[in-house]
Amino acid sequence: MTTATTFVPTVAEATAAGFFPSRHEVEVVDNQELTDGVYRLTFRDEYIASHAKPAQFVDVYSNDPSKLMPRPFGVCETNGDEVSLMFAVVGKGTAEFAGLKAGDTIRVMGPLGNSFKTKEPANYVLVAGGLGVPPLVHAAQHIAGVEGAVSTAVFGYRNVRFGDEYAGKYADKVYSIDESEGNVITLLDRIEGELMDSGLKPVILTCGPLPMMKAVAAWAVKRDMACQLSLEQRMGCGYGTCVLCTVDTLDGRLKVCSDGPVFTRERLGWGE
Amino acid sequence: MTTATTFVPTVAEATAAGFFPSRHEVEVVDNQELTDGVYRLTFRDEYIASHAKPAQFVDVYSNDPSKLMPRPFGVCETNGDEVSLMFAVVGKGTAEFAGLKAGDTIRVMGPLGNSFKTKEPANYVLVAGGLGVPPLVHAAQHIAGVEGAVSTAVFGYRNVRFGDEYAGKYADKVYSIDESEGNVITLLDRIEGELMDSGLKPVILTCGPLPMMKAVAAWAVKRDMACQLSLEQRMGCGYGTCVLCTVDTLDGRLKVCSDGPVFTRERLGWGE
Amino acid sequence: MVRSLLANVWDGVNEMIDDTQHENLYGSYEWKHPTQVAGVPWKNPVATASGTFQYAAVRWFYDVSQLGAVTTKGVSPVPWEGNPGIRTAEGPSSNINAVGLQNPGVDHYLEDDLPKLKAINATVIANVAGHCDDDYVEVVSKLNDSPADMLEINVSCPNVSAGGMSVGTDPVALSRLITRLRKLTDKKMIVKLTPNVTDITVPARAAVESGADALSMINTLLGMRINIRTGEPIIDHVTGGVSGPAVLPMGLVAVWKTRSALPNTPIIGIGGIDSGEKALEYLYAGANAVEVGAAALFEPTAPLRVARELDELLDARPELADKLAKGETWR
Amino acid sequence: MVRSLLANVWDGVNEMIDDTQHENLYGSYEWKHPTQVAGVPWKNPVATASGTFQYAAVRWFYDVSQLGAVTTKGVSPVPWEGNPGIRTAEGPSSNINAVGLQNPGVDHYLEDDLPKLKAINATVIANVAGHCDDDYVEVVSKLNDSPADMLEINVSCPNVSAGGMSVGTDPVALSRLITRLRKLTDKKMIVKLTPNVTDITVPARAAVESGADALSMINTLLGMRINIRTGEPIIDHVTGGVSGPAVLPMGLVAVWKTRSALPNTPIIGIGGIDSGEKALEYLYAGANAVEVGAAALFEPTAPLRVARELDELLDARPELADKLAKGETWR
Ligand SMILES: Cc1cc2nc3c(=O)[nH]c(=O)nc-3n(C[C@H](O)[C@H](O)[C@H](O)COP(=O)(O)OP(=O)(O)OC[C@H]3O[C@@H](n4cnc5c(N)ncnc54)[C@H](O)[C@@H]3O)c2cc1C
Ligand SMILES: Cc1cc2nc3c(=O)[nH]c(=O)nc-3n(C[C@H](O)[C@H](O)[C@H](O)COP(=O)(O)OP(=O)(O)OC[C@H]3O[C@@H](n4cnc5c(N)ncnc54)[C@H](O)[C@@H]3O)c2cc1C
Ligand SMILES: Cc1cc2nc3c(=O)[nH]c(=O)nc-3n(C[C@H](O)[C@H](O)[C@H](O)COP(=O)(O)O)c2cc1C
Ligand SMILES: Cc1cc2nc3c(=O)[nH]c(=O)nc-3n(C[C@H](O)[C@H](O)[C@H](O)COP(=O)(O)O)c2cc1C
Ligand code: FES
Ligand code: FES
Repeated sequence: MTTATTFVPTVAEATAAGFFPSRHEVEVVDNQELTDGVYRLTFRDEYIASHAKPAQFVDVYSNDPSKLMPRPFGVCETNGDEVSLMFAVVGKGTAEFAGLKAGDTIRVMGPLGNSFKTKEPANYVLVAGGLGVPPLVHAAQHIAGVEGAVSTAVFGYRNVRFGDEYAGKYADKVYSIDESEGNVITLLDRIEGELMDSGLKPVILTCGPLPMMKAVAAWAVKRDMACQLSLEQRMGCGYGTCVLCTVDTLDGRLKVCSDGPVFTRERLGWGE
Repeated sequence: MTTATTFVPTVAEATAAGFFPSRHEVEVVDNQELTDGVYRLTFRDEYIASHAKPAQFVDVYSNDPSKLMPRPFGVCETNGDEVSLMFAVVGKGTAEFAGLKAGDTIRVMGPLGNSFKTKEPANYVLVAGGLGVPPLVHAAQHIAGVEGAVSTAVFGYRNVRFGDEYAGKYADKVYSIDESEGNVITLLDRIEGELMDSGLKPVILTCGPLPMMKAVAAWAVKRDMACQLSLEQRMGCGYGTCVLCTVDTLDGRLKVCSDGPVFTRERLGWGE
Repeated sequence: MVRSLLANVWDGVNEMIDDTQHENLYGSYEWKHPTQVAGVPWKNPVATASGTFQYAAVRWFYDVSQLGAVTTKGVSPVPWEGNPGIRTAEGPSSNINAVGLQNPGVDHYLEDDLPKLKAINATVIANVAGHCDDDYVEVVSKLNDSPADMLEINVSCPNVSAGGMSVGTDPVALSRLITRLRKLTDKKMIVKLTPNVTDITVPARAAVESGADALSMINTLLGMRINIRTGEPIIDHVTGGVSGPAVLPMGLVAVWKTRSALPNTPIIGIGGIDSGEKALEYLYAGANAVEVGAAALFEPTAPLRVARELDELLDARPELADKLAKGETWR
Repeated sequence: MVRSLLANVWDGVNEMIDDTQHENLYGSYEWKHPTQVAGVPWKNPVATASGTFQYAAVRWFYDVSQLGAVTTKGVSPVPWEGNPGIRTAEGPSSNINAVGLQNPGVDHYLEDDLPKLKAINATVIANVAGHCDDDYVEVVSKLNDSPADMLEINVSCPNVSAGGMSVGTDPVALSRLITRLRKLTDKKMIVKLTPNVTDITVPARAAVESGADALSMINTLLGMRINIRTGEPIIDHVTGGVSGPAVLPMGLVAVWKTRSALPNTPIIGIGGIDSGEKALEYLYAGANAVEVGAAALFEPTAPLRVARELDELLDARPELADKLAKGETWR
């Protein structure tokens, strides 16, 4: 439980003692544009690389002191002491991160939140839309190491299929579709028979735009499949202290950052 | 009246038409620490380099968008298309500028303000204390090109004499003193005979801490010498639009940034 | 005494720049999206904010006549010297100012600033300051016969008629003042409100019911900084007015609440605008137009840049642009 | 319903970190400069601000017992669900929040949060929320028998007893409330004031004259942002409270003015503190202590870092440090 990165002085001792590292600076190893406005950012952080579980996220902080709020991104892949994210430029923070180059530094905190449950042997069906892809690539990477489990990626894109290559490194099967052909439900319907015949219980893990996730939950409910959903919400802190990131569940208004981001369809009451 | 630097898009045309360049980005050519906490920063800006007159200043803007106010610094030296400043680290902005390296960019605007009047043949006595030195180095540089004029630098320092080398390139004589020996008045008293005998009318140009400048004005008044003083005041805009930088003069409350920074001792009513 | 305030701005610059080139600055620009404030047409929805624009200083940077309007520094019946000593400090994403309304007086304004601005065809909003009701009365009477396009009454100055508080914090005093001023002028009268009140819709309503044609908001928020070396306030006047990006959320809420309370009153949104996008937020909050203040301190050309950026952003928002052109608002 | 608010914070983390190591976090630190607020000793002048600190979330980062005090999230008589939808937006150097006081209620607080904090020897300030006077009465009565060290009454919630405005904006309603609460408890009672008023010294005086032992200020400023893609407010509740560095000048002026009006009242300064230097500005403005709010959102360890930085800065300021230790203030 040591880390290769430098932390703000006050947490140095805590980190040495094995406690959770607060916001700290890391080095950018690589940043590449995968397709128009979508980037894959890699930084060095042994702690996050060795602890992150699928659907856990990292808060990334702007280097501009007038933009204080954390920007959360799902961990996409880890490799030794390196952590990769994938993000789309949608505002000021992501526009800044798009300009990061190898050797630059950026402040991060993580891994944060709960994770997809992937301990049991199953056929994990990784259903993602757009920038929901990164946590499901990480799920594929993780599941590749789970005894008796396989994974089937089902990705929907606007147009360019920027995530298939990465999922393909780990998933047993990768299906994808773009808007001109349909959406993830089109794909799920197409491969339903195959999923049922695989001999392993299918468990859906999903992340993407809200309407897509609601449709996926409904699809799962109809087939009585397990379904874990990774949600998004605007955050204040990312670590559970401010109650700014809530989502309505059957258990009340819960925090996406620490009660989530993963919730079961039952807990959300979706698709019934 | 062209410039080698890039301007914000809206002023590009104005600049091309020969108008005054608004805030714009320039490249840092060099930044060296002269002594503990005192730096000499050089950037490339053909417009400023070719127009700046002694005591005119440059507004330097932080690269941190939460620190918006301009930091004014007197031009210290120009060389081709390069402009050098000298500054002391006294707060957040100067701490940031101390970290600038060759190749970095910084936003500036200038040259701003009026200047020392140095057209007439005279022996210009350049009296500076501490960070009042930079504009007087520039005055020496300028006077070196004025027909029939000579200059005598009289610099007072806390300890390290960081400006003598630069003044020595241009001034006909350089005298300096540090706190352990006395102050600029000690020096002025010492060289008074020499100044009177030089055959040229002595004209004092001065910049430094307020008490020093008041003492210099009093010294000049007693000897009926001309005395031009370059003042400091906290600024809002640096170009005359906000009336935040006033000083009390016999003509009323005037703007240091555009009515000054240079005022005659008569106008200030100092030393009478 | 304050005569030279507007004279000798950069005597150095005067030598360098050939004044005849002025009309070339930026050549001409066809504004695509005009607006109207209380029936007065503006070339575009962006004006300068009072106190952050002086023609003599700004003319070197851009053609000020291209702005939607130019709001000039508050003028009083006689010259005011303002506050002594240090007048400004910096806050996070903000400026704090304590000018104390230094200005050369309304007569100087009528002889110098105003004719120069009208000569270049600028749309001019004359901002009016006063320390008592009679001050405002005197200035408004004089401005009524002038070529100023609109008047903006700054009711945020400390005012004896309101017991030393600003008239803008006391709806009764405000009603009395605006009722009196209304009788003195046919010019469109904007009342500029302070955010330093419990509920800005109260003075807003008082102003409109007493005859204001439009409202502008916000003026600065009260603030201060302390020098930790001395333990004393940085500004000699101790407190000052906070402006700049930091006040954006407070300015937006003032416009939003006032728009909800007064659906038909023209509103000029002010506070923290330094980009076309932020100007657009004000228009979506229900403003007819905006003013750019502190941004011009840090970047002289900011008002014109904001106007150009907004003109582009409105291209993609024909419904909003349409409403503005007709003098209507988004909400 | 809101039970799990404090449970399961990072179930992932729980697996990773051995809880027994907790007491090692930062080892021990000898605070050199304590303070007192209304006679209650604090290890140092830095506390957390209510709503930005939850033990279950923060304990992973540092030993919270080392803080001057820990102010907990506002508690109400019963669990509150808070506002639905998007609750936050960003401003320049600020956060805007519209939690709507979601909290699991005073009973949960007494059973869970408070005993855990007292078990590690933290100095605890229990922040109290209410939508009507009876809400406050119920919570304060229950807290009176608890081990909480001080109470902080948040009078900035929208309140039916004050006609839907916050009690903090109406000195009459405020007096009535504080007078009633004073009879219910011997604990030191801090009244936390809102800056969204014309003159903060009016409610300040009302609170003190009705029995408040101390004041804390400022709560958040009203603000909002708009999404320029949709033209609609980002926060579903439309408006929220602005906090973070941007509000520093407004917080300082509130403390300064209140200190001038009430020379002997203990004051806790809040607003925009993210460094020891900024905390020091509040102490020079006349505060006895400070609270750190939004900074902890962006950097979890900010409160302890600020406390350590301040401890160093006070070394060079023995006169100020002396006064604080004795419960006196700079002004
Ligand atoms: C748990 C989680 C995981 C995420 N993973 C990814 C990912 O892997 N790849 C990816 O591209 N995006 C991801 N997002 C969305 C990503 O956080 C936003 O796109 C990003 O914060 C936008 O920042 P900005 O500065 O460009 O936008 P701005 O609009 O300038 O940001 C202003 C503020 O709003 C917040 N914000 C804006 N949009 C969103 C949003 N959709 N969700 C949450 N906060 C938002 C920002 O964080 C910031 O605090 C994730 C969001 C969450 C909650
Ligand atoms: C006309 C003029 C010429 C100057 N020339 C030089 C020079 O050649 N070399 C040099 O070292 N210094 C010079 N100064 C002083 C220099 O501007 C300040 O030291 C500098 O602005 C401090 O910035 P900061 O961010 O480090 O301080 P901070 O305290 O962090 O700055 C906060 C704000 O206060 C302003 N401020 C703080 N101190 C001063 C000051 N003494 N004068 C004016 N504004 C101040 C800053 O500009 C900024 O707006 C000059 C000042 C003026 C007015
Ligand atoms: C230096 C300065 C001087 C000002 N003077 C005036 C004034 O004379 N009259 C007035 O109504 N407002 C004055 N203001 C307020 C601005 O017009 C504007 O309302 C405020 O600064 C908020 O806008 P901003 O954030 O864009 O600066 C002044 C502001 C500044 C920064
Ligand atoms: C997310 C959030 C929640 C808050 N909740 C409360 C609360 O429950 N009770 C309260 O009195 N103040 C609450 N506040 C206000 C803070 O305690 C503090 O007064 C304010 O944020 C200003 O300080 P800052 O600039 O350091 O954040 C909250 C602030 C934030 C950011
Ligand atoms: S973002 Fe702060 S609790 Fe979730
Ligand atoms: S700094 Fe604005 S007028 Fe001098």
